[in-house]
Amino acid sequence: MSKVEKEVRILEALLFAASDPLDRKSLVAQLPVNCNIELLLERVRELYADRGVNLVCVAGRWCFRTAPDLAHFMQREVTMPRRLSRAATETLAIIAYHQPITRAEIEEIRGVSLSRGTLDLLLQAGWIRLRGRRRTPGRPVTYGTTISFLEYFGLEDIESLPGLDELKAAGLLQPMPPENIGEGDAEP
Amino acid sequence: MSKVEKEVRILEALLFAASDPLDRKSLVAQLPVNCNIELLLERVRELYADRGVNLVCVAGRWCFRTAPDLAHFMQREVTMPRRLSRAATETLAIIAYHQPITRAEIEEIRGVSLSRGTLDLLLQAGWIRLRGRRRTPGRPVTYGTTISFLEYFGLEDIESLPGLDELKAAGLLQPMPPENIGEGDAEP
Amino acid sequence: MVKNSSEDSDTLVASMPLVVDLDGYEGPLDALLALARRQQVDLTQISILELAEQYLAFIENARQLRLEIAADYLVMAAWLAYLKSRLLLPNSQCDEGPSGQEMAARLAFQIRRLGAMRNAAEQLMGFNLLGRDVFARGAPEGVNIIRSNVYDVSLYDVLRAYADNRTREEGSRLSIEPRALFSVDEALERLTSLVGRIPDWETLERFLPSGIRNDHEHRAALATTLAATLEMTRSGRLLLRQSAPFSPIHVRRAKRDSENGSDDG
Repeated sequence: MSKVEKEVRILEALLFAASDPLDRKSLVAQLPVNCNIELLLERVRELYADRGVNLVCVAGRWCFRTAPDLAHFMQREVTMPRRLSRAATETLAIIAYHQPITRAEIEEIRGVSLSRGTLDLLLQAGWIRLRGRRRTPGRPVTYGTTISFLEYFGLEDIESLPGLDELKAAGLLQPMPPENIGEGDAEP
Repeated sequence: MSKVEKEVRILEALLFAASDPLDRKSLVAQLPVNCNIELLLERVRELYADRGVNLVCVAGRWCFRTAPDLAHFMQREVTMPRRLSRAATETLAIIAYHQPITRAEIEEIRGVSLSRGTLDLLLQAGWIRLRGRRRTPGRPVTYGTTISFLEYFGLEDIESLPGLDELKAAGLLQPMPPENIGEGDAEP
Repeated sequence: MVKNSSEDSDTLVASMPLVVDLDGYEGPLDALLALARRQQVDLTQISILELAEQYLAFIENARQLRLEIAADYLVMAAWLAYLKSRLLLPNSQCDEGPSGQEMAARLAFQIRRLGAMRNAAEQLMGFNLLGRDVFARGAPEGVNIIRSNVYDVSLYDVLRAYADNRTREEGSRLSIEPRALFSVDEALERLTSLVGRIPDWETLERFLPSGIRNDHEHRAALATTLAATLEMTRSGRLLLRQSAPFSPIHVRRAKRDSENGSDDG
């Protein structure tokens, strides 16, 4: 492999891995010394001219982009995964561990009232379901987890959730020093 | 341009644009109907075999990765993952080879008890997951590796672990010596 | 650390002084593995008897150097001494339990298994690691195909959330017991009902409620009762007297002309 070909490979890798378009200066800084950056860029541009990915220069900086004529193959509604809020994650965990459980019981465990959307969101995501009604005054609805919940989290069954001792053993559950009482900050 | 060449371009673009490795199913869903996905993947693999970016299969899914021999040209400080302790790498290897495995079994193999943070760290890194429970007294939780583990180590599947067959043949992945000697408690 | 390479010859091994550095090992099994690697390159051929002797010498050496030896190292030493005796004695007494050979085989297995896992870990770390040796696309164009999961949450997150909740819970479950202290209102009520029966000077102590269990409650009751007498004195229903600082306080009904002789019951 010739020196130029080797440098072309490095240039490809650099442009591929970069999170932003790269200008000549930063490219030169990462390439072996004494390489002809103009020549290399031209080579790469030619190499990829008819490929599914092209080398383009935007605002004086270089990057790979998918070929514009393939745009309609790239289209698909993008469901960017959203982070589940802390409240929702915690609620989900409590339901998983304490099912069947009523809304009031969840609130008691969390120590705060549940905002309207939280249960809806978990129901919509298909992770929880209505289990039945508690035989107590008001006959409140109880919640539990679904099969999708098990599938999504790769659990064989609900019994596979680690118990408190196991959480402790795995280092997840840590005894909290008494100084923190009242600050509500249980982060280790 | 031939039909296959066109499809190769689309495949390049798809793999290039994706933020995660793609499985056959997702690729087929995006490509024109009636294309030979195996052939296309093989074509792209060949095309990029000597380039600065290669097509690889990790965890049964396809993606581009920079060529390993160019590692030292890449800006390391960007994403250098934190170094794992020896205990952590060893624990990870034991889980990978013996999964599903319980905490007690890991400790038996290592001959020392697992420090609190080790499993937590591996769980947090997303390399191990809870697999289920062993049907033994106490029903202990078992651990196994994740898809991220395969991706991180660039393994096609769990069968590709180095030396797996030899270890199996030597009986080293069994809980007992191959001869399966007595029930005597030779625990040190 | 015991260097474990390039020492194939038994004579060399035998003549090598044992380097004692307990910190270099992760437990006795690790130390045994290191010793075994000195003994032979091929772990399938370890002599457990020789290994036992080396280990015992190693512990003895550490003891002479007055190094602190963790209990599990000593347990292993005791076990190996026992194993050694089992291996050396003719297998005449047919007691139950595994024979010396079986115990030795099991230990050899454990050492080999740990060695194998350690090699595997080293090999794995020598792979082309993502983010260290190979890199993914730095700027994916965001076409995230077929990602049916709308939420990005892992089981770890769920467990973490639960653990955090429990941790908070354990830490904050501080039940404050209701304190059975005598309130000023109660003292006022009590004194009001008693006031008619205090024609002459009595010590304040006598008007404390019954059922006081400890000094703490006693002092609290005394304070509230005093506060109540002050209030009643202010409104002219009681008289208070104290002859010197810290001396007992005395109480007496205030004689009011209008009530004179009428309210004694």
